[in-house]
Amino acid sequence: MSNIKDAVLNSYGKNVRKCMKCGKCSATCPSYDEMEYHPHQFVSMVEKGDIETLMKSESIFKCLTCYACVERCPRNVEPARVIEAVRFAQLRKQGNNHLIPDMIPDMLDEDLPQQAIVTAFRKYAK
Amino acid sequence: MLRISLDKLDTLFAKIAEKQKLYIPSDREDGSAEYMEWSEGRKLSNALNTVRSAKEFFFPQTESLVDFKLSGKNIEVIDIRKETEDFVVFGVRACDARSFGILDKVFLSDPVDSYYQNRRNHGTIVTMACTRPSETCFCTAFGIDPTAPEGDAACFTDGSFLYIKANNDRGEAFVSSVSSLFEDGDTAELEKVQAKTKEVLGILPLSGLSTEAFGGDKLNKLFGSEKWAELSESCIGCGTCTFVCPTCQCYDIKDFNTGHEIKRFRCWDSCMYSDFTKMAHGNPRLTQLERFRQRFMHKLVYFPANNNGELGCVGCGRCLTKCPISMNIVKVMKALEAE
Amino acid sequence: MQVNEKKEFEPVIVAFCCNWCSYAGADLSGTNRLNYPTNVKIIRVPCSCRVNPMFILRAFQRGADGVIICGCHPGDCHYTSGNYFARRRMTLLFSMLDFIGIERDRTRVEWVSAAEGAKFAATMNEFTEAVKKLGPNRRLEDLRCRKQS
Amino acid sequence: MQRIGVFVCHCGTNIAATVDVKAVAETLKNESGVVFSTDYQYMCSESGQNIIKDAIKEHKLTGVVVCSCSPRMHEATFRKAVASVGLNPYMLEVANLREQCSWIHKDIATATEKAVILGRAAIAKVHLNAPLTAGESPVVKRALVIGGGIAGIQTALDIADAGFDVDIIEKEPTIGGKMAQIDKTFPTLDCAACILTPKMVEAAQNEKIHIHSFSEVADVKGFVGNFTVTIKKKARFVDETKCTGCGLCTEKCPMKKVPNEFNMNLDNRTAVYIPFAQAVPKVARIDPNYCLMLKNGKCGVCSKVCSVGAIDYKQQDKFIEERYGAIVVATGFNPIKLDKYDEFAYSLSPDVVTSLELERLMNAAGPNGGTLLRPSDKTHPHTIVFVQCVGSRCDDSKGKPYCSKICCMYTAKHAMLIREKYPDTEVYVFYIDVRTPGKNFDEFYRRAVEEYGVHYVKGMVGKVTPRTDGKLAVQASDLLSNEQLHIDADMVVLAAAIEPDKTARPLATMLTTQMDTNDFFTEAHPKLRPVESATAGIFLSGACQGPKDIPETVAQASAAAAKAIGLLCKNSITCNPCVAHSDELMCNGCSSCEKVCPYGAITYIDKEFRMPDRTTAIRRVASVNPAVCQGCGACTVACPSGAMDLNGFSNSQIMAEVDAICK
Amino acid sequence: MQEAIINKAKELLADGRVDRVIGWKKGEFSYDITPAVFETAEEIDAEFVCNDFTSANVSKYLVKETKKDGTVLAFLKPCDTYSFNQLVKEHRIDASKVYTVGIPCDGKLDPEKIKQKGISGIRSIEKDGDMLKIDTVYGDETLKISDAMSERCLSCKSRKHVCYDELIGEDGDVISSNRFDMVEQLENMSAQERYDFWRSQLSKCIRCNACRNVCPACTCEKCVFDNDDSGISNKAAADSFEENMFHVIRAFHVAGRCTDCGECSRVCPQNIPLHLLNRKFIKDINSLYGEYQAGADTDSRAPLTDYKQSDCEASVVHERGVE
Repeated sequence: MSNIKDAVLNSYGKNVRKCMKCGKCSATCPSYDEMEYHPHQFVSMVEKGDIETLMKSESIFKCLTCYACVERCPRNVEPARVIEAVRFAQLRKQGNNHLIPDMIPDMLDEDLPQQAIVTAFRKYAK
Repeated sequence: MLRISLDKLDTLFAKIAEKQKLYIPSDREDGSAEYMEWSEGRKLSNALNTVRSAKEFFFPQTESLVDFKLSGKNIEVIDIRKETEDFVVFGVRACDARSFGILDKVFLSDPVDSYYQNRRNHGTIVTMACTRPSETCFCTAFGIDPTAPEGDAACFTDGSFLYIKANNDRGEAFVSSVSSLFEDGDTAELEKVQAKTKEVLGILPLSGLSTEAFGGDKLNKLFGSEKWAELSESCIGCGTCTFVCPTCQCYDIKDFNTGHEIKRFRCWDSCMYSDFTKMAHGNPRLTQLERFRQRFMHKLVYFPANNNGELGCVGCGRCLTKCPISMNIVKVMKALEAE
Repeated sequence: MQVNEKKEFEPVIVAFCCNWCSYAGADLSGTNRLNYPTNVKIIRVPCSCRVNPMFILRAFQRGADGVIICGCHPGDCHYTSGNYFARRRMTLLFSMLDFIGIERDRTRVEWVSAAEGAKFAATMNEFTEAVKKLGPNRRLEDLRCRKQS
Repeated sequence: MQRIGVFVCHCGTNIAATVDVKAVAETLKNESGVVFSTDYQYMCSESGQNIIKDAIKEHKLTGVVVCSCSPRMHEATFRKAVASVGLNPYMLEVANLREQCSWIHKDIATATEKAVILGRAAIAKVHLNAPLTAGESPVVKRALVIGGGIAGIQTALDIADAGFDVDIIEKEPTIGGKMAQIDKTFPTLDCAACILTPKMVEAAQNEKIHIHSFSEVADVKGFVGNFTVTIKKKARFVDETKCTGCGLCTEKCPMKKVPNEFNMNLDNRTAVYIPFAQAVPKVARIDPNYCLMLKNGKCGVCSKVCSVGAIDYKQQDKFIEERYGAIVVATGFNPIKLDKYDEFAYSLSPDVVTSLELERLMNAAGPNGGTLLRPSDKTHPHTIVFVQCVGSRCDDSKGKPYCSKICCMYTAKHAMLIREKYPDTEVYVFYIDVRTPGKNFDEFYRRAVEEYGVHYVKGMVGKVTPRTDGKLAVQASDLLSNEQLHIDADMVVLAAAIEPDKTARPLATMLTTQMDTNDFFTEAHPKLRPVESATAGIFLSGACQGPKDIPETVAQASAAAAKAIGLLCKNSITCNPCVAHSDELMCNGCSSCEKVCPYGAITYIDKEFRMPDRTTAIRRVASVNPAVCQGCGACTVACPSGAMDLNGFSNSQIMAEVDAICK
Repeated sequence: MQEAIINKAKELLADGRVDRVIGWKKGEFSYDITPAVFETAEEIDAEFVCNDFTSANVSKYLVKETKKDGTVLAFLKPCDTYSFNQLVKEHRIDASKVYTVGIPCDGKLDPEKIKQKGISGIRSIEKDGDMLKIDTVYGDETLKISDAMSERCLSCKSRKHVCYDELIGEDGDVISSNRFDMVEQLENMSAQERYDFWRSQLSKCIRCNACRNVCPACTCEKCVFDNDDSGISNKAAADSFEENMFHVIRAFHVAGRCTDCGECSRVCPQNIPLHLLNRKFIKDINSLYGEYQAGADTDSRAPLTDYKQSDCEASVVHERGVE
């Protein structure tokens, strides 16, 4: 378990212990209501090592990576990067496809650029 | 003349080193040559000269003279002099060979320097004739023939053989001690090499250097010369020239407190240093001009004044290559000569 | 002093202690009767920043086997900044000694406050042990100063 | 050659039990220079001291080594003893045989061996000791206080009370500082003006106190007891000595649209103005940036209406020089600028205010006469959101890394005052932590929650968006209930971090005092000397040293005053003789020593020297002021040529000790 | 290049901007060039030289020259400007009495390196593309220029002039050089290997003081090693610690002030790589306290007269990898 934490902390590259639990990240988050776990929880759960739970949660894909929390975090903890690290940990697990071609027709939107689909495959499929 | 094939040098060195320490010029990893004690595998350098001269074998850079020991409130004086063991310095060039004559005049004239004398009595100097003089050489200006060096015994080479010849009794003894390795041989090839070398000596850039303008009687003319200011202007006052010089013989005597005894030692000093000959009142030569002038006046005027006109330089060219700012006795001589 | 047969190597250790913290800390370890080896001899200096690299080299030249510099903890210097300067100087000096091949364990800087008598004694015990393990200082001593036994 | 006496103390059995004291005395007798050596039961006792004194006289000793307890214990005792018979007290050294030998070792043989070595080291040092005399420097009996806020005023009053003259330099036209702008004070809720203005008046009326308002420090020279300060009296275009403060000019001034800085620019003042009604000195000032006369040369109304002819459009900055014995720094603080905090919409909406602005909005002398109204539409706010730690405890470049300390308490105060006066107003306080250490502080905060019903929410405001309907949409997190809150607020109040005044840094350079990376002045010792700077004679008062509330500021102000009084009481200062000195003949003038001196004791002078070539040349050499130097020795190591050395701990003395130990 | 420099010198002398010129003077051979002061256009025409062998750093002479009356013109190579700046910073040179002209440099040649290739009896040396054509009494020789280049120039740190009143030619850039390679190589050796290396090098020292006397950072009125009262003065060149003490203390005294001009190694008659000691300090300073180049400016605080509360502890030395 600890190596998942290490892997996450390593790809995150900063210090989660700097968090002083002010909640400004969650206060600022536009996807807050979509999330089961909120940005400040991400930070504290990663610190505690409770990463499996986060990896299972849909919350990691709800983050828009808008970086509002990164911009406003007073301690330079930059929660979006924590979330990103957890997301990568999940994506790098073998055999987990979050996007398969069959799902595409339902999701298609006329305005959706072709490039977004390509990017989505790169990010979410193995 | 007695000769030995150059590929048998190791055998010769081994033979010499059987009975006494043998020092030969050998190449260092940085490319320059230095005298080193011979042991199996050490090779004779091809370099024209060593960085430091051979004077160190007789007048070491630092040597202890006497110890004082404090016990309670008494001072005990301990004479630490010991009889030196015999040794051979091989491969000394003609210029350095001449320098011993100059050093002898200083250390062996009354009062005799017993430390120096002790070493002189036990050291055999085996010289080596030059075959490839360099542009910095000017020994011929002092009447030295680098193809026929002085020393106790002299060696010559034609590229395939080493020839040997004794110059005095000590040399005879040395030659006979190793003569079993030598055979008598023809010197025709050697003479050719010597003639070629002499030809080169004639066309070296400094071959025309004249010593006419110098000597014991030139004191008044040279001491006040205006050239000194210009010549000494860029001197940084280091002791490189004096320490690589084969004829510089000034030293300082100092005490070193080791905590349990006092060691009185002497070490090379340099007239270029600001504290040279410092006395109770201070230093007699306050500026670099005076100190600079001292060195060259000593070699070109004061020494000959006291030694029947013999100049205190042997033209080895070490100061020409080693001075950090390339100021040297040749430049000084040329500048003063023009006066 | 009798010469024992096969005497164990007893290193000479010079400790420079700042008057305000470490010297007082050393006093405290005495007051508390905390033992450390007689090998350690303390020189009192006003501040760790008074310790000139020359003194350290001098000690080694004269045959010291280990030199330790003790001062106030960073931030607690009696003169506000002395130990910060000392720290830079000693770091660079020790690094240089290491560079020319001198054993690293012969030199040390330790911050000991006036209240840390126990730390002082522990440090000296540990340091003496470390130096003992290295054996006599042969690389830095001046041969002229070596004692003839 | 010294004539040295060695005195070995038994200290009862403290030393004698583990060290063979007789053998030590006997062995040390053989050391070079030792002419007398003895041992005794208690060297520190009167009879022990007499042994030393008699030996000095009898054997004409020039140096004394006492082998006893730690020099930290009895060095002073023995120095006094040798001085009493005419030997210079600095010709004595103590070898520490008790704390650093007998008490830590058990084996008599090795302990005795070590004791001899320690004795030898002391003897080796005494050989190189030189008589030292402590210098004296006179003290000018006048103090300077830089800054006229509550800290400066309190310090000045205390110093004046002790009977010393004291000058206050205030850069604004009036003293009073930040406290004058505050409405009520926590935790008692009494009115700030009611307790401050009497002190301001007291300061003005005290004949020992001289207020230089609208002035700045231009230059500081000298050292403890003897500072020379150049004061720049900025042109206020009104003759201070003539103006009666009647205020007629301010009524008649046609230029009425000048932002009023005293009210945090929430309303306007005139170009000629008196900052506020209780200003001290109550003297008008003309603002040259707005005055029509000074700008265009057309107006002159104030000059016409002034009955005493105090208006002087031609006034220039004036420089005066004064001498002081002590200087107290009380430069205070300012709230930080919030222009980097876009998320709180501070620059977008006038209804987002800082706490200090709220103070003025609520103050009876403020822009709304004491009624809390929204700055935008002057309506009564029904929902107010307070945000804590704006710029405090930040690890980024926007804010400050430290806790500003006062915000928790003043926010509780604001919340409580609002709930009391306007019970229909909902008040939310978003906090990260609530910090209330202080007498009656936590009770105060609890009252706000329990009795006044202030909503304290653990969490932070992430975003404030001004809406077209005039409301402020506040998006925040409530960490305890783990939800995101959306509040429609009428006003948002930001607890901005506080920072030292901008004038502090250049001042510190002039005073050669140290500052931390946040520009707070550094105290000489964080625990034991909290109101002194490391530079002798410079003291610290109030928030210039670190964030402080009023009671703490006043306490520190009085403490700084006490320290200053302690200095001013003396006619002269005895200097520590163990100070650095520079050998001018060897000094290179490179400035290395100057840079490491924590006290600014080293200055450089140009001096004429005779050169080796018999000419003369001007050389730059270091010169140590012995009154300022504290003797740490940092300079001696910074000096490459060894020109700088320390009395009492010279290079040669320490090396002699090293040699003796390693021998 | 030489012509432009000579013309500049004559021009500045002629219009009275400067009273003296410090530069280099021709020698007996093509390579033995001496720094010199010139006062007239005639002297300059006759003897001034600026070529591949004018390697001496003249900035230290300005300490002496600026004590005299009048203004002196100094021609400074990029590396010399660092020394000059550092001396100004330490108040050793009165900059108002110097007119500095930056001159370009693309590396100087080391005559000793040429001779060590066995080339003797040199009469002249000429550049030919990237080769040297050397005329000797024993015949013509050729040598690659890079083989004759000074060691210090092969790891040149900067071709940028950090200060000048005027510049001849184009200014260059700071070079990210390989100058710490050898230091690193030594750091990666074992302590015993390092000790053996330095003992073999330092035992060659003859205490001629050339390194100290040529060093632009060593401008002490009186050096501690010459001062009997300093406690560490010593003239003896004993084959023991005395050698290490001299060079370690000297390196420490110039630490944070040494601009890495390389003069010490250039002048050492025994070819001891003394610059490695200085570079070790520079490397440590850079890695422990942040990049610092002595002489790059005249107002920054030197690393040894500065500190940060967050500085590493001295134990960092113990924590390093190789033992």
